[in-house]
Amino acid sequence: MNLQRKIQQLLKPLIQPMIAVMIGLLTGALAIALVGESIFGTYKVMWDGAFGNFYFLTATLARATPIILVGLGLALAFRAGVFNMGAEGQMVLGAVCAALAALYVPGSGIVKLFSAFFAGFIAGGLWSLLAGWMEVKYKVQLLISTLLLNYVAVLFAGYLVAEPFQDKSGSAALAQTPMIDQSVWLPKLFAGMSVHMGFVIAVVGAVIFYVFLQFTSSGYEVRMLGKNPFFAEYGGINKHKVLLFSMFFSGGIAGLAGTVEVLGSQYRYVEGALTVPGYAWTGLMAALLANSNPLGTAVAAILLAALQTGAMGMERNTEVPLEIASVIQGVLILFVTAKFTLSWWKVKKKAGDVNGTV
Amino acid sequence: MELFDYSLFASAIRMVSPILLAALGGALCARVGIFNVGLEGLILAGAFSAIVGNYYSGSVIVAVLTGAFGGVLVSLLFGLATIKFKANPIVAGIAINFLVLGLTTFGLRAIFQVKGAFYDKDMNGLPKWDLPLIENIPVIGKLLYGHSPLVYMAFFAAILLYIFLFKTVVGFRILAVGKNEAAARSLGLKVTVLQYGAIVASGVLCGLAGTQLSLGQVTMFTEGMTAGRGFIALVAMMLGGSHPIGIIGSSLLFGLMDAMSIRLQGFSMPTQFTAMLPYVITIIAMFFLKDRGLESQASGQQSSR
Amino acid sequence: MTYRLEMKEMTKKYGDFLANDGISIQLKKGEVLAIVGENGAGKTTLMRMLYGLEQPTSGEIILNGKQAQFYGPQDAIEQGIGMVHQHFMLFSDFTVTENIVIGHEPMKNGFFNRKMAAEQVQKLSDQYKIQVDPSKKAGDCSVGEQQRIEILKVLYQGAEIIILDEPTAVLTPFEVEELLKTIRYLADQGKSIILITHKLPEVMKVADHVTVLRNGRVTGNVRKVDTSIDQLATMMVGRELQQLSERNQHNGEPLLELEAVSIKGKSSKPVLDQLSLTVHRGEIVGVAGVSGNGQSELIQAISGLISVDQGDIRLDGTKLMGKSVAFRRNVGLAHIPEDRYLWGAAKEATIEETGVMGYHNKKDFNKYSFILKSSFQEVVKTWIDRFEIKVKSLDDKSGNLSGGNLQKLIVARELGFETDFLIAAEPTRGVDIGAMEYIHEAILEKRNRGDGILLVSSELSEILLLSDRIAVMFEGKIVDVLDRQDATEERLSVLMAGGKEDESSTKNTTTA
Amino acid sequence: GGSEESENNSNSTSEDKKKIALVLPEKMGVNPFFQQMDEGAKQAAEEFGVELKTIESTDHAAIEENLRVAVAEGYDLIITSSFESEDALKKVAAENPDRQFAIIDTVVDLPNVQSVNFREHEAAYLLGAAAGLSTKTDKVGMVVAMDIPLMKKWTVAFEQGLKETNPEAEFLVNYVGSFSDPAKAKELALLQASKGADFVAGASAVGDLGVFEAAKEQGFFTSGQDIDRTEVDPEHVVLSQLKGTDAAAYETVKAFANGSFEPGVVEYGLKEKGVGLTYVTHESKTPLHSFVGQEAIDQVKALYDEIIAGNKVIENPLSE
Ligand SMILES: Nc1ncnc2c1ncn2[C@@H]1O[C@H](COP(=O)(O)OP(=O)(O)OP(=O)(O)O)[C@@H](O)[C@H]1O
Ligand SMILES: Nc1ncnc2c1ncn2[C@@H]1O[C@H](COP(=O)(O)OP(=O)(O)OP(=O)(O)O)[C@@H](O)[C@H]1O
Ligand SMILES: [Mg+2]
Ligand SMILES: [Mg+2]
Repeated sequence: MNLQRKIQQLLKPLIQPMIAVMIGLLTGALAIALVGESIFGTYKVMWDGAFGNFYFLTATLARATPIILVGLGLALAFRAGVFNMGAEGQMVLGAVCAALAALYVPGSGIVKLFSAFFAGFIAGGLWSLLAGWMEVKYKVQLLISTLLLNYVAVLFAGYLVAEPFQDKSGSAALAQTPMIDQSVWLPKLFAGMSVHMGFVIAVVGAVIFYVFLQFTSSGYEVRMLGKNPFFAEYGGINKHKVLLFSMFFSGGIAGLAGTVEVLGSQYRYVEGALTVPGYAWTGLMAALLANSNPLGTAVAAILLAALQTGAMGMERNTEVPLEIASVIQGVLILFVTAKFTLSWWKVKKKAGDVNGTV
Repeated sequence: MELFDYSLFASAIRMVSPILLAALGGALCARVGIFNVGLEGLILAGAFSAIVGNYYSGSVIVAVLTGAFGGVLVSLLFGLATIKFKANPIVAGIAINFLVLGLTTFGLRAIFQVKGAFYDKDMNGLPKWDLPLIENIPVIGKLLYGHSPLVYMAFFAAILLYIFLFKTVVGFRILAVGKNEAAARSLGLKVTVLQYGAIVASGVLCGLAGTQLSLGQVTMFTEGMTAGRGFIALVAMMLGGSHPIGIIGSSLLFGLMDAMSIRLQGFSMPTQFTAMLPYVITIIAMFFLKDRGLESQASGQQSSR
Repeated sequence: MTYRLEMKEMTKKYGDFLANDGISIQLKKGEVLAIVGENGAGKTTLMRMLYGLEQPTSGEIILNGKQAQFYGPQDAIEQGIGMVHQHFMLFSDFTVTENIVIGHEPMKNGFFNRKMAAEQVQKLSDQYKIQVDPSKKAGDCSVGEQQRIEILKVLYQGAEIIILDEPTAVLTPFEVEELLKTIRYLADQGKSIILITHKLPEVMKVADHVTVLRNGRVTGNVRKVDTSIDQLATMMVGRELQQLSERNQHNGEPLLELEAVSIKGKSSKPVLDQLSLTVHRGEIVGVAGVSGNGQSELIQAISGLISVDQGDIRLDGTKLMGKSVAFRRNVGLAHIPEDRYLWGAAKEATIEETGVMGYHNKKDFNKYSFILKSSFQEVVKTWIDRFEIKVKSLDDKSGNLSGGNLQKLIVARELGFETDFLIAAEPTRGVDIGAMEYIHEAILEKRNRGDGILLVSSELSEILLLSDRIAVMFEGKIVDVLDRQDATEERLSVLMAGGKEDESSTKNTTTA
Repeated sequence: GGSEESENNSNSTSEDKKKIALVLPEKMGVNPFFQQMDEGAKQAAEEFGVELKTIESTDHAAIEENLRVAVAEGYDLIITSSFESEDALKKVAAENPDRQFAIIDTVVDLPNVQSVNFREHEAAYLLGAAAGLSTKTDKVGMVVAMDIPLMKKWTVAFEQGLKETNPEAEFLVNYVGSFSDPAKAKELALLQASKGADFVAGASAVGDLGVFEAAKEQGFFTSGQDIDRTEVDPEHVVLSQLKGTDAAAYETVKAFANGSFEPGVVEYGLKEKGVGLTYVTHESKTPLHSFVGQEAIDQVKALYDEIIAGNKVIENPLSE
């Protein structure tokens, strides 16, 4: 009885996402069938594209890296009860400042590397703090201001790399900074694979964040502020301080997402390279899917990245159009937080109870 | 200086109408307690289905209907996920954006056998209405003259929505649902029905917004042609406090700034800075409108927990 | 005569937990049935089934001789059942009228006829002698007024059976009187009323029948005229109640000192107006007053939750003005908040998390800024034992605790700080008499140890029972401070209503 | 890891047809430029009996990924395109020196890469010249996708051509801020028309359709990009600046199939007929509109002759 309950409890949170995955896959199957391709084969290709062998696995992890970090940053803000929608701007500013620091701070590679991390974190953090400060001081709603500040940040970063800091070497056609010296690059984890040190940073970050949130007193303050700000204030928690702190670190971590992309993958800031893939939105989804649990966010981020790399595999190897992947992804995510179990599971449980008593 | 002229304002009115329509749709959702970040997707669905309707029927009226219908279909999906299955509205909204982008691109391929954009020079766009009386109004006559019917419809819809929400019984109940869902339920109000109703209506409004985009402003469909307008609508909605009249104000502010930023491009300022103008001005405006739209924020915050 | 309502053998299971276990009640036309019982006895659950908010696991509901089933509140409403919830279900942005007519709005062509609605509400208000201001916003109404709105709403819906779940928990004595009168009046008009309450004197005043619940079962079903408070109490808690322990004599030093504290409000009248007050060691100072006269602000000003415009606040000689909440707590202030759900806990947090608030930075529970979970859990367990708090597990959500048990947890937490000074605001609101006993005893014990306590309560009996001195607040001022032996309910009531005992004479002299 | 797999694959490919991968840096849909490239490559693949797989990249990070996978999957030649792919190709090509690569529309200087470069600025110069000769209001506009350095190849050379043929002419430029926003592009064109421009060149990718619509509505004239767009609306789209990405892709595939593929830079300018202007360098099915007129075309042709003869050099605005 007790064991059964334990197992039920363990399985319960999995049921909903599984149903969502089923619905997503069924919709996809329908679309694939419409195009006249083999459903099973296509899904196999998708799976292979995401996890098929070590190479694809690392590619998935590489793609997950910025998503994890963005997700973690947002999760921190959500935990503190503020809805930070500004990850994109924070990430972009972090990226561009990290790139500039890596390029122009004098000194050895290691000095540049640290300054780049510092710059990326601070830039993202301050940008986010600005929204927090406007909220605390002037009651300017954070949800709107962060959304708006994204545009400003992206445009400003675009200006920096289109005008004063543009790469004038080579073909000089893109809005991008010059390439960063090799000594500042984050090392790849495996030769010839795209996953880099940033992934380790992200995972370690998730663990640290988890420990911080769950076991430290500051983490406790953040959580209580998110759960009931009045209770937090009553208990002696400095509401504004914790909020600003959370926003600063939230943006800072998003800034790190940009930083590791620059230092580990692109080796320069390229306009659009961080915004077009929608890392910020995917990170937002990861955080929400995991209910802002840091470890869950990391897992969700990897799964979302896998969906994307899987879709790329599908695009390469089948005639199924790429859009099908975004349809599958859309349907899947649409229902992934759905509470299907609410009625279905209950009915089942009742039936089980009756059986038990008879 | 030639920064301000009639064409500036006329252009602002044209460009603002899809945003206004969508923001009204978003406001309806917010009013029943559902924060809808899927506006972008809803508009895109409307834009695409309007083109499909137009292409097959050759009739603009049918196109408007199919445009609205496209918005409704997608909004029902959104409603199903958020109301029936209690999915997190923000996640569901983002999903809707992805989904519609994929579906419409796929649809371009499947229906029109093209990639990227569908354009047919024989396709008729929405007519421009030369309303006879309006032209004669001094000063603003010129601004209001010669727009597509959906432009007038957008402003009309705002006023209609205002009357609906604040003067009718159903509107009153919708407000009640948004303010305190638990209380509304305990009163025996048909909360779910009202929520679906609001979502469907928001689907219609966003569908029309899309129609105005694909058949009013231009006559074509291109992949991702909403280009972020859904998010601007979201901001306009929040800034306007989910109040129809407030939304007219916030949309117009945004449209005007956008139109102005285009004109400023000529004035030897980097275009990135001129393009920032609407966003910066909106942020500044928020300092004066602090308390607006708290409800929509609250709904957003709730879903984060 | 047949019963208007019968509930037979009602059972409700939450998982394996039996919230209601074969409960039966009967109710006639024009009758008031009181249901009493400890926190978590299953009163609310029973009523939720009657109102269609919960489906019974088994049992039947018979309405006017016919079996009835409710799938939702609208079914219940249609059949003439109305419920005034323990936590009001009001739309604070809507007017009183709108709140009352919602769901049955008068309309013309689909348009909401607000004018007619206001007239109808006024008529109803006159008919049942329930005073409200139809055009006011519900959020601006006092608690008592909000309650009247709820009752009018139910009447407007045409209810014949009216459920009132702990309606008096949040009312002032005067308002309670009014409500009881209203209940009686409604019963005389032929309405049937189910009243859930923890306050036995009210039961004795207004009920015809009493049903007592304990642990989900009926432990007593008596006519009012056949019973007494003591008997009811025994049926409720399953044991005799004890006398409060002796109060020892203490003439302590001044501990909390307020001097001319003022807070400007949004309106023209200040919220706190040159308020001065001293609490000594070994003393309970009760603050009586009709709610809304600045008590909340007084508490918040002392604990640092709102800023004070003028004046001086000292705790044991330390200036508190402009200091943070954390500072004040460290100097020696503990605080049982007046609203346990708003200030005192986070519903979504676990019991442990709710308990650890304020301790998380204390050095016994914090090492290298990590919270020492195990040592803290030890402490919480002692609280749970001492106050007999019913919890399933420390990881359960605080929101799942019954109100009484949550209150005990909060009281235990605040007493656990062992501070010299305690603010106890509405310490027993909505709490059953068994729990109330514990809390009162604990507060008195703290006093006897030589600590100072500021007791703010809308319950005059509580003030009279516990306080050494009683300060009466009116419109942001302390109008008088009475010693324990001088205070009577009548004298306090007059002061609370704004009248000075010698008001007429002073007035005369000034005008003369 | 990648090299191991390529070994596995190389024995299987030796007996098969040659395999070519075309890795596009973006999704094809948004840009006719890539559609054409795809078509050209496909056509050559069919004609010369090689296997061709087109891979679209969803975003910037996907480019490198796709290139690496193409290497791993044993494609004999991997063609990619555009500045966006430069970084990725540099990395991947350097790591796989035994593999052949080609990049269209930019230059990557590596021993195993063939670069196909376009001199669009030459065509833009001609278009500007034609505009300068045709305008009646002495006001000419251009609606540009984004204010990024790349677009200078269009704007600067166009202005040069315009000013050289018509020093009086005023040049209006506006930026859409997106490659796929026809509604905004249309507004910009309308704005330029309201300021008196009678010719507005479209250089906003998908947005050009919006420019064409504005022209139709307000009755001014416009031009398209890459392929002959005059067919869309012969009354208003009077010129088109051409860019033969199809030819470039076709030639690259053909050379590889015939074994004549060589690393290094292949230039496509006016001279090579890789870029051009309708009526001047290439025939058009639509008759020449009177707004431009044969006289103007003849004058532009003269400029064209000068350029191909090497007497006149149009600077690439990007190489300062
Ligand atoms: N939805 C639920 N799920 C699980 N247990 C529940 C639920 N609702 C009530 N209970 C449990 O049922 C028991 C009875 O609760 P109920 O609210 O009826 O008590 P009550 O008599 O109204 O208490 P109080 O005096 O505090 O208002 C409590 O122990 C409570 O924990
Ligand atoms: N999910 C749940 N699991 C367990 N118990 C629950 C749950 N939801 C509600 N309850 C219980 O349901 C009861 C009804 O809630 P209600 O808000 O009426 O509390 P209450 O105890 O009556 O509050 P108060 O004492 O403050 O008046 C509470 O006793 C609470 O313990
Ligand atoms: Mg109860
Ligand atoms: Mg209770």
